[in-house]
Amino acid sequence: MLEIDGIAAAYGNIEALRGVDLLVEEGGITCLLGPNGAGKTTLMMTIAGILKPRRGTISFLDRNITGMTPSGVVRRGIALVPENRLVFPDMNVHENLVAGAYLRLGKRKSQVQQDIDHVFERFPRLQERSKQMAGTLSGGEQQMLAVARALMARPKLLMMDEPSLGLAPLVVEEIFRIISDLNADGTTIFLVEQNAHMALQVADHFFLLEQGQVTFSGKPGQLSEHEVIQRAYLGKGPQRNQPAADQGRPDRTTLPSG
Amino acid sequence: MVDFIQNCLDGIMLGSSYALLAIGFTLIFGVMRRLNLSYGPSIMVGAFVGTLVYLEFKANAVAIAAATVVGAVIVGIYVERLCFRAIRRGAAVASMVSSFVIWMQLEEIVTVVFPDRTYFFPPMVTADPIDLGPFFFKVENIVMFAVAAVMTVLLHWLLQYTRFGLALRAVSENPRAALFMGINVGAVMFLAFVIASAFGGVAAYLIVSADGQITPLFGLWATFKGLIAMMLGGMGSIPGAILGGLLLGVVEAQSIWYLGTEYRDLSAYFLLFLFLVFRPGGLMGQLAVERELAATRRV
Amino acid sequence: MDDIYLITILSNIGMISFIALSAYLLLVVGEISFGQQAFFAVSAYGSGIATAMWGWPIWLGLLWGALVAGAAALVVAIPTVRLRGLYFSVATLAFAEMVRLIFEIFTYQVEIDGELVGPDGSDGFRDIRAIYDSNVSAFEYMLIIYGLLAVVLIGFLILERSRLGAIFRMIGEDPMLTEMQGLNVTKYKILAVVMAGIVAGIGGALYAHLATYVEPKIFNVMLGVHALAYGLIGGLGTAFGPLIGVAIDIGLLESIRAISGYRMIVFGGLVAVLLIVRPRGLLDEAAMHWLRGRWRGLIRAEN
Amino acid sequence: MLRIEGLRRSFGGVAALEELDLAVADGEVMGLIGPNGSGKTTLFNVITGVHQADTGRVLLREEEITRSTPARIVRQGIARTFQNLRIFQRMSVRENVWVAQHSLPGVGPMALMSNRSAAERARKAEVDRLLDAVGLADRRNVLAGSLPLPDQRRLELARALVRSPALLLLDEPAGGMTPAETAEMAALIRDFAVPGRTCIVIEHKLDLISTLCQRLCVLNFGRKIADGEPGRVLEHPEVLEAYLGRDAVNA
Repeated sequence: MLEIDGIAAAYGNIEALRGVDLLVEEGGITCLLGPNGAGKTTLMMTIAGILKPRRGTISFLDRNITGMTPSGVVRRGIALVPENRLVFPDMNVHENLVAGAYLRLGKRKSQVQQDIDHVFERFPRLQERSKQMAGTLSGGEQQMLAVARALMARPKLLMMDEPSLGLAPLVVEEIFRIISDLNADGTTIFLVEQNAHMALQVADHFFLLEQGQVTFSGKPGQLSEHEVIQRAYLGKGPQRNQPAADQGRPDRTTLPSG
Repeated sequence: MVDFIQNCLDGIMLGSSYALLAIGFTLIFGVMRRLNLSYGPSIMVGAFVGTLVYLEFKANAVAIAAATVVGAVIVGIYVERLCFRAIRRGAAVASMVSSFVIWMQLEEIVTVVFPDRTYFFPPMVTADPIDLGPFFFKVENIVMFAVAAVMTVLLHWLLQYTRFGLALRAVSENPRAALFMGINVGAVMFLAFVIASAFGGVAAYLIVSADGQITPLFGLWATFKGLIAMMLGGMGSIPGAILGGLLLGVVEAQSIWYLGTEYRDLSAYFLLFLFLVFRPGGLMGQLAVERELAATRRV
Repeated sequence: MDDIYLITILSNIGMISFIALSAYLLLVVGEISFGQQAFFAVSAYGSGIATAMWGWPIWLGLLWGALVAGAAALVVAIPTVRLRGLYFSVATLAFAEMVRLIFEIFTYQVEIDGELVGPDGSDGFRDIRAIYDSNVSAFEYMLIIYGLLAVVLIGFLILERSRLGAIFRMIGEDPMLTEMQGLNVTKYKILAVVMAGIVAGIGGALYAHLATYVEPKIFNVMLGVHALAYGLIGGLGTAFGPLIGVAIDIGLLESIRAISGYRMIVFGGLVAVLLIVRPRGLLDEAAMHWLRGRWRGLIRAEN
Repeated sequence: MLRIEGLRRSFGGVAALEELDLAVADGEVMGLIGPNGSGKTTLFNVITGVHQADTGRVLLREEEITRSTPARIVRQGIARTFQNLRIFQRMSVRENVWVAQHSLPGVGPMALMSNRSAAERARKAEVDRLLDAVGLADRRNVLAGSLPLPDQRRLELARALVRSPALLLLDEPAGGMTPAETAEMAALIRDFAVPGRTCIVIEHKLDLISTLCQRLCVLNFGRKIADGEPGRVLEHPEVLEAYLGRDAVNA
């Protein structure tokens, strides 16, 4: 569905992505794990059209979307739940949801109202707070609102950047339940997560991103959870017995492929 | 006491035009987080376009008003392209300085085209003041107040109940998140500029026609009045702009009466200075300022 | 005749350079001031009062003017330094307009030789004749202006190589990081504002005595904006930047007759375009770094 | 050296640090780990005065610094580096280290204006010695903003060391580095930065932690969940849970 081929991106002279190859299959949950500063959010921004890549191509449903404007990307059917949620704090919940359907507001207003009803069915807590300012919601509620708002774009692919960041464990479980439900109802999901345990439970496929490169691609279970955590968060290189010079660029082809 | 109340009423009438100017300022600041100091001069150019239409065609009030608004919008677009769009994101101060030098440019252009500097501007209405008990009202002030009220209601409708208004609010609350919604942030900023300029054009027409004359100095006057009113109310807040405009009007009216005309501007600047030092967020914008301060302190 | 014209232009360039340097110093600490003309004005009035009304000698009048300007700057600095960015700029603007409007109503006159001398509200302040009374020619006065400018400029160049100059640049780039180097940013910013006030004050005192007549409306925001624009044209990497800006504006634009009536149109456009392509001016920090590298290379090659 | 008592700090109702107690002994090198958002950098910010603590105390050598300004805290002997690199981009590499000396005791008003005295020459020599030690001597005249990321981290380290701080706070000194670069950085910190001073290192990379630290402390949701000898801490069930994200109640 989403094919990323050799994407490189940089902030000034600090290179954040050094040739990322990645594939998101339709209908599944694909997960991207990696340590801080590995380039996960940069990749999301590049897909969403906020950041222009220096090299490489991104294609979605077999059409090239590299360098497209953010609104073009949304129009093609990719919605993003951004890191730190970024709800509109001085708008109420209902208005936030309407904003999520912005591109459809011109023509299909009744459809938007229907969608809001659907979203409220899925998130009854949001319906209760429909007139409340988004800035006054709790962290978990804001996260739900961010997800609901992204759904209002009727995305074919939903990208989520660290939806569990800063949330209490019980809330995290609820968020992941929602992710599974959404996927069961047919939304393809591309998830960036720090919570490896939860992510590996729901994912069909996952990638490890280290220093701007994909260093592992496979299904949960192909790598022990322990090793995933060691590599993704505690930065243990994959081939510790190799000479130091090789460790910077692990050979992707020797890793199990998806 | 009657004097005091009469001054307040006069101040509110006067302040309604300041409020219109401040709304234009605050719309631009709200979506861009930048100050457009060229705002006054652009609407001044608009008013001179209106003068030109009057001089050349002896046009009626509606045509002059329309020409003023169109002129203000066209110059506003020029300023947006040169001082805002072209300057990279994050360089708010560069935009401010740029808009300041363009101000001088616009003033000189007007002086070259209209060498006599002061021109007659046809009044909108000619009628005697209306008495109401111990108080009296000038008709043009009542018109000004009424138009300002209608424009404010119109703006409220636009912001709260239209698709564009939603986009505009989204951009001013969080431009990054607005992008993720598929909102074309650049286009929204451009349109906000156009609307602000149109507001300014209306304000310019009302003020200049009430004065009966126009000079290039009107640009400086409008920028300062709009800027002070906006900062008193709180940058980026529309209710703040209205409140700030009215407050400024009342303070000016009172100081003219009790201190003398030469103290009018001085007391306005003094009030602004006090607000900046003790309450930089103004009447309504304190929260936004605190949020921004917190952001700059983040390491 | 031409000589007088040239001397007048050169004297103007010299005087305006002080206020340009003053605005530049604040640009270096990262603040935009639209109000340096206020200190120019305070000193013009202050020194004029000292020489014309109190009968002080001219050098003492100049010193007094600069000190008064510095004191005024201190008064503004204390409440406003904690404001940043747009807020600081608007505060300086408000202060400068307040100063101008106060001079519009400020009257303080004494009778000297049967004539009333001293500031008279919006009619201004006439007969500041100290340099004519002491028979200083226009040419000699120009030399005084440039002598003082040279002293100030040398001061700036020393400052630039010193730790204090580095502190100002640090604040301009990242105040929090500067604080994290153990430096009290507020204290140094107040120092910068006061120094800038004094520099503008020297210019103002020189101006009052050359013109012999000052009126409040000269000190409007246009003067302040010009001062600011000079640094932004010439560059923020060196104190020569604002001087280059002054030379471009007055020296070049004023002397080209074809554009004499349209000077502000050209100047405004020039600055606006420069802000897009070189936001920190022609000689910005990177350019100066490159030049210094070149210079070091040359010296090494010589040896 | 450093003692923290009941420290609490929240941002807009979300607690970043909650009732944190921590003591670091003289000469100790402590690693600090924890998931994203667990409060590590907030702790550094509160220690250095960038953020004020809501409640609780921070003591340096038994002297309270809780309400002090960042500048005063730095002068009392704490230096730090930043997770999101902070350098003066418009200054040269050498100047970036030199600027940290401005507030050293002995740099009086005269030294602020003139750089010709013997003491000043000695201070400049110290800057060059440090640049040499971190391997930036040959690029000392380059604009700091043009350095690649690993070199910018080295530059921050040199800048922190030039004040000879008693307490050194390193925030992800190997963030974004390749394993080879990380190993180099770890060796540099171990051999050059750490000896003779107390140090707290925020780092996710276990290689670096195990090279440097005798002690490891783990934060989660602003609380300390484990503290002790690194090998043992990493086996601690609650630590694994913090990273695994298992709900502690159900475990």
